[in-house]
Amino acid sequence: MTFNLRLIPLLPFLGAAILMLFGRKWSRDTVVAVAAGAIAGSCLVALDAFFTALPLAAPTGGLRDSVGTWIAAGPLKIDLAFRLDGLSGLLCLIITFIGFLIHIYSSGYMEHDPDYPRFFAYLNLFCGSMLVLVLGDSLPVMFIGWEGVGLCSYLLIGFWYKETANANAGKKAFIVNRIGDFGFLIGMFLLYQYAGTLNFQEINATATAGGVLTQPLWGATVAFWAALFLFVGATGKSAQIPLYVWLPDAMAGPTPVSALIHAATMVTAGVYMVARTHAVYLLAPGALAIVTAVGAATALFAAVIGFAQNDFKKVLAYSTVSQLGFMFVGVGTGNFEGGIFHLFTHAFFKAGLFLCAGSVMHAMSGSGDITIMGGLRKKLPWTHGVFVVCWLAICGVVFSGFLSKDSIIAGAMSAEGAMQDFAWVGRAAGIVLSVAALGTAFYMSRLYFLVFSGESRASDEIKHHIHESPGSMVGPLVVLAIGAGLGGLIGLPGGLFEHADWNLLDRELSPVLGAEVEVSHMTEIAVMVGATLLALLGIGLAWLFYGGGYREPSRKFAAAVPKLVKLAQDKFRIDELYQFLIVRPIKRIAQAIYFVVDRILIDKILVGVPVAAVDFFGRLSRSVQGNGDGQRYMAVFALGAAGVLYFATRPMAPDALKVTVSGLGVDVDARRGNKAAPEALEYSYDFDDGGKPEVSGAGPTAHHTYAQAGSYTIRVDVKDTHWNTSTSVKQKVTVR
Amino acid sequence: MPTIYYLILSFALFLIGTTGVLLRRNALIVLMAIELQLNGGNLALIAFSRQLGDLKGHVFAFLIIALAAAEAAVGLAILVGLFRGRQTVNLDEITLMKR
Amino acid sequence: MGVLGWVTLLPLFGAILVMLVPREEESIHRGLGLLTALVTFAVSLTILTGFDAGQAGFQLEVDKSWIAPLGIRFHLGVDGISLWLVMLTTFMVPVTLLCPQAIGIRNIRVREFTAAMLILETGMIGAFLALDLFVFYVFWELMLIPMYFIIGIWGGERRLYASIKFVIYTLVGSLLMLVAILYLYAQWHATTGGTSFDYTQLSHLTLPEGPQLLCFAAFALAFAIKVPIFPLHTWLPDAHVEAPTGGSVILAAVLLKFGAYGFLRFALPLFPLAAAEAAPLIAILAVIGIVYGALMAYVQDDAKKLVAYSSVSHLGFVVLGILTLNPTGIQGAIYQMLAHGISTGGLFFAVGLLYDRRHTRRLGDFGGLWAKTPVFAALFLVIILASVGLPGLCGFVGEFLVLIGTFTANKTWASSGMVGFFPAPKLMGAISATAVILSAMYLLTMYQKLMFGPLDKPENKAVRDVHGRETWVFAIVVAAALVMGLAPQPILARSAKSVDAFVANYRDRLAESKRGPDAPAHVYPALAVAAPPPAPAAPPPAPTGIAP
Amino acid sequence: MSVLFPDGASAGDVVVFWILAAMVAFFAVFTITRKNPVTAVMSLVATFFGLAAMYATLSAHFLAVLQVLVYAGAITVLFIFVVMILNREEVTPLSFRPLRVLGVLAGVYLFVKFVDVVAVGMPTVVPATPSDTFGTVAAVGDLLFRDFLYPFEAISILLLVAIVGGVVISRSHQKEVAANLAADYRKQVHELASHDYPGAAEEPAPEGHH
Repeated sequence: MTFNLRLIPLLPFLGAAILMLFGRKWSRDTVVAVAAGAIAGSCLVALDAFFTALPLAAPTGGLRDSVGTWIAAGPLKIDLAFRLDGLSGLLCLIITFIGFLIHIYSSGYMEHDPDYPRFFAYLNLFCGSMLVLVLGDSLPVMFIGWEGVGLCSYLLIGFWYKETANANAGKKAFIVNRIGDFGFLIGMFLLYQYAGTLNFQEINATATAGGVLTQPLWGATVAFWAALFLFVGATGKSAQIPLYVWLPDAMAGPTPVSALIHAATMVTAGVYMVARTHAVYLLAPGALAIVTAVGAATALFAAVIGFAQNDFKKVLAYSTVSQLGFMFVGVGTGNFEGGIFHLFTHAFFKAGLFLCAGSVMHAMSGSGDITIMGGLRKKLPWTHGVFVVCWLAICGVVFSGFLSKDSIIAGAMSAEGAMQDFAWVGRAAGIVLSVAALGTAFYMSRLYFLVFSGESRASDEIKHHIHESPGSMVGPLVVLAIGAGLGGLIGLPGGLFEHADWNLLDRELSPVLGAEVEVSHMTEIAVMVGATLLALLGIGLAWLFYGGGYREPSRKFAAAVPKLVKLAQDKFRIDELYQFLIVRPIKRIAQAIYFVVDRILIDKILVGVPVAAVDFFGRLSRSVQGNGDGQRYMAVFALGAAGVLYFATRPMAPDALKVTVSGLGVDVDARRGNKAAPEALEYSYDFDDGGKPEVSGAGPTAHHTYAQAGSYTIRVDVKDTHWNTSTSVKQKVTVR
Repeated sequence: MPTIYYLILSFALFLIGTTGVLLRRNALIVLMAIELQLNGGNLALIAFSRQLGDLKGHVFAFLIIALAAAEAAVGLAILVGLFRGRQTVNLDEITLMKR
Repeated sequence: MGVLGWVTLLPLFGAILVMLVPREEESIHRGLGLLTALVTFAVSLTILTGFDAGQAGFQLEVDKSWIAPLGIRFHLGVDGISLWLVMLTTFMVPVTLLCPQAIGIRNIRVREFTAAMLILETGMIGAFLALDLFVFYVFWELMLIPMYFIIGIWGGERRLYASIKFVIYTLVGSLLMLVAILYLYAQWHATTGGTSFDYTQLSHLTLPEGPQLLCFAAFALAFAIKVPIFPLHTWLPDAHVEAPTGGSVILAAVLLKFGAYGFLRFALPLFPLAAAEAAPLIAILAVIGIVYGALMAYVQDDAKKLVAYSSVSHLGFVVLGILTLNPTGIQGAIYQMLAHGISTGGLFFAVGLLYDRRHTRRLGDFGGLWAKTPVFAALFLVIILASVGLPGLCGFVGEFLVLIGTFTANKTWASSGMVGFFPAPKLMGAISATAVILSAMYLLTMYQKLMFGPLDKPENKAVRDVHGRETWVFAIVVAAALVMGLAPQPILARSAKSVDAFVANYRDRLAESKRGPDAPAHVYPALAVAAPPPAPAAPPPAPTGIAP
Repeated sequence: MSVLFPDGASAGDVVVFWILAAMVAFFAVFTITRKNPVTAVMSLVATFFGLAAMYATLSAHFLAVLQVLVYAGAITVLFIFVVMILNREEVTPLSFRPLRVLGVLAGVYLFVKFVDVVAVGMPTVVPATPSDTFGTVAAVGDLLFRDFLYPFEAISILLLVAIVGGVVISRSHQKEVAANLAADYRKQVHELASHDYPGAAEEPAPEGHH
């Protein structure tokens, strides 16, 4: 079953390209028209694909659209292919729909910004990349989107690049994400090395018990390590411990960006990826346990930090981190549907909350400091209304948040199926999450009360400017509020009412992710009641502390444990810790190496020593040939020639004579080595070295008999008649 | 006359030339000495080609004469240039080749 | 004279023409040089069209006797490995000559500069195409001289130091290589009685283990210096920093590739056994180089030096990919060479532009330029990201393939009984993959210091955006980066066959020389003994000796 | 019969040879020992004439003529001119520095050795008188333009280069130096004028890409 899926990401890309090339010359309306038009177009295509084409193709693994071979080398072959099934389709809808809303919202929010076209170009680019990410049919294609969204978030965080702080935040986001990508890549390579493919379907097909992925590696299974490394990538993208630090800083970007990228879509990519490769994870309960643990820890930790933040967007940022923790517990406990469900609902209410934040800051002339807000209920009726809905949703009182969060906790409570002997981690996580949910309710309510209830604490001229936002901003807010309110209905736990078919989400996802986790009605209901009570408790506490502004208890509390509050406000100084432990050491070490190894060791020693040697010999030889006086060169040359001739023409005399003594007689052999001497040589033998040779003009050997015993010196002259040169050898002998 | 006589003479010429090149201070004379050396070579070539009855020797001698002419031209030009620059052609004072 | 001959010699003719134009006519020099380079590029396109991707061996061969008594032949040929490197050369040179900053701020002797560039191009193309070791050596040295002048005449303050360092480093390596070449020549004579420097013949000569190790060392040293591999890299930053923009671009884009190309074409096929023994060491050095170069780049304050060190890091990937000795890795290495040529060339263009505007390269002297130069900033960012290795841009494909190749290095070799000849593939791959993080760290830091932040320095307020030819230069580079990132397949497809043949041949040769490590030098496969001295009529057998 | 009068040689040849040999050797020594360059040149000419005659006896007619034309003619005239330009009487013509004297001695040694060897090795018979055409212009020219065309061309190019080189080296340089300075100055002015940002004038190295 094919469908022209490539259109879905292509349209936003085109929009981005057009805006980058011509945007600067166009009017703002044209720019918005192009940008929003592009995303709307891909939204329509996605709807068409999801509702008309997919139902026919769902059983066969969904729609596939291959543009062609992207990379093929050796056995490796990667198609640039897209796949749309229930899972990716759902994500597509979220991205395109919310993306569209946020384009509209931005047209109002960014009204006064000179870089209008650039902003929308980035937004389109982001939507395109995100769509590639979810539609990618194989890990590398997903990686294109994965990196693309990272890039866009980098660009959009640093959108107001004149502030060094923003630029730094952008850089931080990108680099932290790259750390995650490192894990992603390693996981990808491991999968390829063993499974021999990078295509999701083939991987999930390979990932069977007893398959290649279950063979042992480093004390665990391949699947475990692959899953773990992939999860590192997820922690980077989805801001989990330990790589969450970039997300709060990312709030430096324009608020619509925070809503779209850093709340609704990009940060959920990690969750999506885990769900995509669920089969691998299901092979490795250990990995699942780690995912769950990290998720739970993040959820609680971020919530605690959220208590003490005084910046509207920072609070929301930490709440995002915390909610992402929820989702990871969902996927970590094998309850992939729960995770995706929460992703879905969270996208709506968190986007809504952020846009409210934008609207509020818009009204507060750009300030996001909640300590000077308050009493905005009447001033911003629409915003307030939307906020209330979203707030209740995230607290888990209204449908969407309520249902999704419960399904996660319930799933965690009954995770034996997926996590086998690690099920206890799931249960523990469930309990932690309940506490985190309480925390969520508390800090979100704190936010609500401090911002909207009571009287305004703002200075007069700010107060004077406060006004409801334009329609282009309120419209999207309302739509999102509706989504946040009723979005949960798609995931009704129909099982409770013996109507499994009510659960639309399950119908879409089960073909992809396998059947929903079995949760007994008992747990289900218990969790629902418990969670709701906890949420209400949290809201109550918050009212006690902050209802209508800072109340006694909050001040008392702050006074009681100032250290703790300060610590929480400083985000437990994790950033400083990283700086101290990682960033600075790397720089220091690199600098040290640079100077020691490069400059001194290599350039001075390894190079210097040979240079010195050459220099030395150079001087030596120069001293021989003199000082640039040509005649002297000539003389040396003549000497050299003479020397050569001399040594070349000396006859070859033996180093030592071979003398054999027999009685008084001696035999002398003056041959050199054992080879016969050339004819041209004349030998003359002077056996007593008396000046006159006894034998002369003879060959290389001679015999002589001494008159009486004694010791003599034999002297042999070798003469070369041709060159008329000679050498002589002496040797002592004693005869008796 | 047997070739050997010519050969010895040619070598003698070469030796005289060499001595001149080595011992004279005046660059001009040194150039002349070099011409002597070349002539020594020529003589040998021609003597040999006579002995072997082969004209190639003549051809080479011819080439050497041309070369000598070229060498003289350039050498003298350099000399003039040097003289213009340093007002001397005394080789003891001309050590440009030093490093 | 086949098309290869023309591509090789055209720039030389162009250089002669340029030299004939009187010194004052600088515009004519530029125009003539650019025209020549463009014509060369156009002609080289016909190589591309005439090239048959389905064939592993050398194609479009030119084979003329040059110095008959020594059996030296002017033998050129192109296969999937050299094809794209030649294209890269003919592509980058015109772009460089198009760039107004190519000659650097000491804007003197335009005529000589243009001529030097063109001669350099001849040298590079010839060295990529040469199939006669002697001819290869000639071209190899022919590259050295113009580059020496380019650095030494048009360079920065310490140009003399840099140029001398460059020449000495390169010469040390290449002279040893010459010795090894002559040894091969002698061995060939001793074994077959023929006299030949012809690669297609000598590549069938199997030496005993000892000589192999020595010759491999000689070749490898020359190439390792050129790449450069870790401890031999320090000439690179100096040369790059001092060279004029054009010099840096060509140096990074093409010259460095000869190291890797030499390994692929000569060092490995000629001495399989020695290569296999040295492979682990070189691979480890390459990995060190990857991390080392990245760390060094991270602490540089001079933009050009930073880019230079990033080259060390990137080329580490190339060497690593080659030594995985499996098609994926080698394809990746080749692709990484091309990508690095484009992206790093672009980086040098950008740095050169900034230097030309501000006469400083200290990152601290810049800041907030985006406001002044939006177009440049955007193009520059794309180049940076290409260098960082963002998928969709050229940098990613190469690194990705190399890493895949590294992870599967031993898997491919298990079949030929060489399990574990590649040390700890997973670990090596993981370490090299950290470059993903580090490259982002240093390049983005640089970009931020240059482009972002407040525009506080008064000199920067006057900086002018790209205009005229500059815009074209950057647009071309960016376009190339995008195309190579999105559609690598056409390139990979054309080199695939040759690479497969390379691996197959290497495997056989290795097995064969393992059989008799101390057997006397002999020719493999045996039939090649009867191979006639190459004549245009009867071309010699394919270099790989194996029909894939 | 004796070393002076090798057998088989006609008396005339012997006499002519010894006379010419003595003359050549004498004037050669004279050349390198004279203080006055003019004398030196003159004795050089004498040497050349002697050699020319000797060539003739070796039936190298063409070369004999050439010797007179080129050496005794052209080259000597060159020397004369130069001598006129820089007419320097030296106080001590010879400089007996140890190394150089050693060099001379080495030369002598080589000479002696050489005599030794050829005395042993070379045939002492008189070579047969060659054909009449031997060494004629026609014969040499034929060889030169058939077998030795390329060397001939090469040497002619060499001569050309030598001439040009001679001119270039010896002509005075003041003019072009001045020209270069002027050109550089113009360039600088042009570049400074063509800057596209203020404050560039102070820059040490001017840019120029327009």
